[in-house]
Amino acid sequence: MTINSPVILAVELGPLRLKNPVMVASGTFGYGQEYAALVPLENLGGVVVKGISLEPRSGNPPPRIWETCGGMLNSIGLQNVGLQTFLREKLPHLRPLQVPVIVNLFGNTVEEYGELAAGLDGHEGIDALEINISCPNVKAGGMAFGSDPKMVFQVVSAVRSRTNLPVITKLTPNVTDITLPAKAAEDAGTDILSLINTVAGMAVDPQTRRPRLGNVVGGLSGPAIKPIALRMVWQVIQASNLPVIGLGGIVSVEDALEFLIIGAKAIQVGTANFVNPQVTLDIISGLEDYLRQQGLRDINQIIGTLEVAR
Amino acid sequence: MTINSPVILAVELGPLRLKNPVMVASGTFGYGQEYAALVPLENLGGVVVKGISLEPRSGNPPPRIWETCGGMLNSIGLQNVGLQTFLREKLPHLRPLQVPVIVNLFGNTVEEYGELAAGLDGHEGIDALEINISCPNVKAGGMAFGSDPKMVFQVVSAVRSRTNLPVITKLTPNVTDITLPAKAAEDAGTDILSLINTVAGMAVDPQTRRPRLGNVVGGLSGPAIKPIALRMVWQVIQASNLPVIGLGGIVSVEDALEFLIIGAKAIQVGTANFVNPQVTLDIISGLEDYLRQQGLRDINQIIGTLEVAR
Amino acid sequence: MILRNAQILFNKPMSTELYHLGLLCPDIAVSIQPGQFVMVRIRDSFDPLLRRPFAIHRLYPNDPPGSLEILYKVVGKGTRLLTTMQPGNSVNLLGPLGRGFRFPNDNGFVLLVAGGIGIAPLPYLAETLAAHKHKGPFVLWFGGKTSGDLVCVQHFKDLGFAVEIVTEDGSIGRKGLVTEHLEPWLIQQDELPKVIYSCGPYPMQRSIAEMAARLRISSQLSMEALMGCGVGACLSCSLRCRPPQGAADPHYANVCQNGPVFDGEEIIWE
Amino acid sequence: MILRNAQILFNKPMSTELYHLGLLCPDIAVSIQPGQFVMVRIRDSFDPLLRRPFAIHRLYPNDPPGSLEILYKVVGKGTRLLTTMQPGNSVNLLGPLGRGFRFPNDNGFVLLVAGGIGIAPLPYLAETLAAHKHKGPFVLWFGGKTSGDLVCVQHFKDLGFAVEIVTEDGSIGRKGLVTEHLEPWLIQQDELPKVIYSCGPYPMQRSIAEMAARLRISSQLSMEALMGCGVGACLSCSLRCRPPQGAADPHYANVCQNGPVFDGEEIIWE
Ligand SMILES: Cc1cc2nc3c(=O)[nH]c(=O)nc-3n(C[C@H](O)[C@H](O)[C@H](O)COP(=O)(O)OP(=O)(O)OC[C@H]3O[C@@H](n4cnc5c(N)ncnc54)[C@H](O)[C@@H]3O)c2cc1C
Ligand SMILES: Cc1cc2nc3c(=O)[nH]c(=O)nc-3n(C[C@H](O)[C@H](O)[C@H](O)COP(=O)(O)OP(=O)(O)OC[C@H]3O[C@@H](n4cnc5c(N)ncnc54)[C@H](O)[C@@H]3O)c2cc1C
Ligand SMILES: Cc1cc2nc3c(=O)[nH]c(=O)nc-3n(C[C@H](O)[C@H](O)[C@H](O)COP(=O)(O)O)c2cc1C
Ligand SMILES: Cc1cc2nc3c(=O)[nH]c(=O)nc-3n(C[C@H](O)[C@H](O)[C@H](O)COP(=O)(O)O)c2cc1C
Ligand code: FES
Ligand code: FES
Repeated sequence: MTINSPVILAVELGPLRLKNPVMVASGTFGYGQEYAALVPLENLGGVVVKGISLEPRSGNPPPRIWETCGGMLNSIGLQNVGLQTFLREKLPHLRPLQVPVIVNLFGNTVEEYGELAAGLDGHEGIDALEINISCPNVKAGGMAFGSDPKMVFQVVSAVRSRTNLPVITKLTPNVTDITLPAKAAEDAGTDILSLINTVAGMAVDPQTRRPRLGNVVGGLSGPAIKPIALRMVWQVIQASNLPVIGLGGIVSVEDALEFLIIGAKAIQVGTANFVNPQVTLDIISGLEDYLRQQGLRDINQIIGTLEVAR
Repeated sequence: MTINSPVILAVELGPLRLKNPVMVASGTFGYGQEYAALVPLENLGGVVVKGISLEPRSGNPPPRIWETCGGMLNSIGLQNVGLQTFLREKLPHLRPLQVPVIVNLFGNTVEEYGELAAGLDGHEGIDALEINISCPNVKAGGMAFGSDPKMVFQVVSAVRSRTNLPVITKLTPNVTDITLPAKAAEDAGTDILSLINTVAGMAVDPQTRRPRLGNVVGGLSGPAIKPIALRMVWQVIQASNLPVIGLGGIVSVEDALEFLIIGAKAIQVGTANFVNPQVTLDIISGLEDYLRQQGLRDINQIIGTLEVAR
Repeated sequence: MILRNAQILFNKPMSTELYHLGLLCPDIAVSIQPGQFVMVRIRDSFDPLLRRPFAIHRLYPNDPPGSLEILYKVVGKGTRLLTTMQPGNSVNLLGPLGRGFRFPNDNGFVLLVAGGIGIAPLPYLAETLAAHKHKGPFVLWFGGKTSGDLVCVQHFKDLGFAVEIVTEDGSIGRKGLVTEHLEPWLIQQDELPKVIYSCGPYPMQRSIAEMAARLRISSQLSMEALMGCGVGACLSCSLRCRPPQGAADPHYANVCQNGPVFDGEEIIWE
Repeated sequence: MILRNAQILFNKPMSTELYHLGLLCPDIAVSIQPGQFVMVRIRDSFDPLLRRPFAIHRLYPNDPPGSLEILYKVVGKGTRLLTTMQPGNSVNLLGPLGRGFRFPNDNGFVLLVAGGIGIAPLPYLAETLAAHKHKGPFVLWFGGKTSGDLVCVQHFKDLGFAVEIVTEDGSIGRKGLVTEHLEPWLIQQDELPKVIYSCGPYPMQRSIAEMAARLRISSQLSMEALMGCGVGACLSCSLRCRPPQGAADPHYANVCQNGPVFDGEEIIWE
């Protein structure tokens, strides 16, 4: 295997085919345009846009982020332009690109999830839907959807019944047993699972004795949470037959490899985009280098190859 | 308030009185002797010793730790000398010291917890028991005790009925709703709650494609988990009337203050002892400095003073 | 928008808290405008995690070509770490970012206002305005807690600015807050400026905006917010603003993208 | 056990991977024994989080007084970071830690064995043994992947050691592994040493222990393990050992406390 031998990075996740397993995570890459000067979107395995709701949302009062050791808390409050503006103003920029576009969506009720799925269905340029059942920073209901398997089943069923697009269900880590919502989503007909969303957290300013976030509690992301994410992805992979997208704290090709080796078919990069906007490009070329160094030619030869001595 | 005015750091946690709110966490300070050359134990608010079981345990196969971003994973596997050796060889060194000694304990069954409590009761030099219901790295049962409120109730009841010592119940963060085990422990008669224990996590070596830990899954500790710990302590404080000891990722006086401000009556320092063995001394003097700088004279004037705008 | 390693040319303390950081980064130096900023990754590690936003203090086109200067104040973990960096080390820059100061065609009275570290973006602005050949007068009002905060004053004088100083402790100049002294002074001038350019803490910016509204002049205020990405991707850096034309509801603007320089009238003050 | 900031005196690359780090730390220099180690906090940040264990390579009692030297190999995040530290910076040391090499009263044949970076603790050991006025012969067997791994050889020669070199690629000395060549050579010697002192990778240490058992000599092996605390408080650094006298079951020893130097016979090899 020489330094230039071609290697294959393409992966299949049920109905979704990606030219490589490296996507950008919802909420960390805007609607795909913001980083376009630095990251040719067509080089990515996929782009997941900021979560969309039926109506526009103005989000939480600032401050909305706080840096922690190896991570950050956010309580954006799911600010977004709403379905109609997304379709009218954001999607047209993405449509011409040769990159799978995945629309992340969330509702306040089960019905809203269904309506959103219907509203997004049939629009050229959308390749899959990702259901956010897990955002921990919306006060009413946000916590409950993802942590109650019955609600997960309802939400995923509502989306499944209103779209023919591949459906990804994105799980929250704020649960005792991650395999239960995973199973519920599988039973409700999701095609793919992605995890993890942010871990609920908090910070306080000792000088003012006030919470650091306007919303008090927010979601922790970044390298600090990677060991938690990896453990949960591994639990889900052992419990489910569905393809899994792993994310949470990935900042390097080594991190991406950890998720692939335990069996994730693809990964998403979130917070690391802020630290190094070109990190996804580095990871993609790092995967190629790794394969060559290992004398392999196809990324699928390393997916799910964890060796557990026992 | 001048730079030398005396300030009061003493706190009361139900039946437990501490000269200051800064303790060392179980498993990170051995049996109290290991750091004695650097930390006069009598300066501490309390010493929690490594978890004790009825019989000695040899622990998990190495490797037992792995460093992560801002944290570390451990799967020590609750290695310990066992009750009898503890009483015979370890306690006599601690007994003469003017510092509250808290014995952390765990069993494989509800009955074992009760027997341990009985075995520790009545020995001079033990000031409280801390029940570890939460260690995530023992394969059989370890996860279940702490995450099932019914089991928590049984374990705490078993201990409560066999000892007159103050009982602290130490909660696991690996649950959907931390207030449920907290309530169960309260109902079963615990005097104090402490949280959090480690967060279940995992890491993989991309070169060997093996888990970094002999036990595959381990417990994440250190500054990476502080936001999670703080959020959970806050949830428990709002839901319970018991005094709460906050821990998880504390490395500085600012961190300690965050826990006290949200209402923890005391704190424990774990992983940070490895990074800076004298961190507890720094935190204690830092608390004094903070009080002076704020023009206050008693640490109780800042406990539970979080201002939430609303 | 460019991502580049920039070599540190110098890192000089001006006081215990203020440092001049010289960086070699021709690609950014050639395109950045007054009031725009860069996001700095101080080192290749994840503690601290996020980039830190800094304005461009001055450009030095020839010394060496493509060098730029940041003035930073030590306030926390990141800036403390920055003080340990030495010539030869490098930092990573993302920029130019944001919308900088706008220049009206008017050639009259140029008024700048700075509070504390708010002086940071003004030298580059002042040089650019001076180069625009405004008629003048050129005036900088500069407020600080104490005399040590008042750096770079000579540079403004060299550019032809009159510098009016205010300190909270009265250790130099007028005593009190800039905003107390500025309005009475302004009213006594022969003419009013069309625009006030201002950078400083939130309460000062609010007072400037209110004063500008009373005097019916416009204000260009460089605002701060906690930032995740610096490019409009994360929606962290919100500032409540009046609805854009046509829209009904007030909305959150992104300081990094719609600002950092806002027209005082856009902002809904708290 | 002492906790001290130590100023960096020098930080010199010996090859792309190996560095000599000079530190000023009189309190530790005065008390540390050959084979003991220090836990180094490379900088005041939490990434990397844990301290890194390093042996003492040499002491320099007079140059300046109280200085010590570490030989480190760049293998990961912490050691890579260490290469960026400059004279004038400081690191934080915890030490002396662990149980070092023991010296029998015997005055005969002194045999040291090093594999790769396992050379690190041996110069200080060699100096101490030489000062003990052993009769000799003094021999170092030193194995590496390639010639570039073989640093400090001259220093051992200056101390009166014969140095036998083995490289895996045969670029210098014998070709292969130390453990292949050592036993046949030993058997041909007039006498056997009472003890073999060895530091190197796990498989080498195991071979040395097995050879020592065959030849009925004892071995003192400096072992490695991932360490949390370095002082026996966390039980991370386990090494499976034979039961201590009286006890029935094998147990996990702490490398940081019961070692890092173990008698080869104590260890249960995997
Ligand atoms: C557009 C813009 C331009 C700026 N230009 C300058 C400049 O030229 N010179 C200068 O000294 N400062 C400037 N600041 C402020 C500077 O970014 C902060 O002082 C710096 O980020 C503090 O970092 P720290 O790690 O030392 O502080 P910490 O308090 O430890 O930082 C913790 C977190 O809060 C953020 N933060 C803290 N204070 C501020 C602040 N005032 N504004 C935004 N984020 C903050 C940090 O970026 C970090 O994410 C500017 C801010 C903005 C938004
Ligand atoms: C008692 C003792 C003495 C040592 N003396 C020396 C010495 O004199 N010179 C030298 O170059 N090396 C020595 N080592 C090994 C040295 O500690 C590691 O190479 C170093 O910790 C690697 O850190 P890193 O961040 O560069 O590597 P990373 O692989 O990024 O480190 C990740 C984690 O693994 C640990 N680790 C990695 N390799 C080792 C190892 N071989 N042993 C123990 N922990 C490891 C690190 O401490 C850290 O916790 C010694 C180890 C021990 C136990
Ligand atoms: C600022 C920010 C905004 C986010 N917005 C969304 C969102 O709209 N929908 C969603 O499903 N996840 C959202 N997330 C979660 C991320 O997609 C991702 O699951 C999480 O950050 C963990 O990955 P990371 O550690 O790589 O960032 C957001 C995360 C951040 C940091
Ligand atoms: C090496 C290690 C061993 C531990 N052993 C125990 C134990 O025996 N019993 C227990 O209740 N908690 C144990 N813990 C958990 C700590 O007491 C503490 O709850 C956790 O590490 C979080 O705090 P920290 O982030 O300050 O370390 C251990 C933690 C570590 C790192
Ligand atoms: S900092 Fe991310 S949108 Fe402004
Ligand atoms: S490193 Fe903690 S016991 Fe050895």
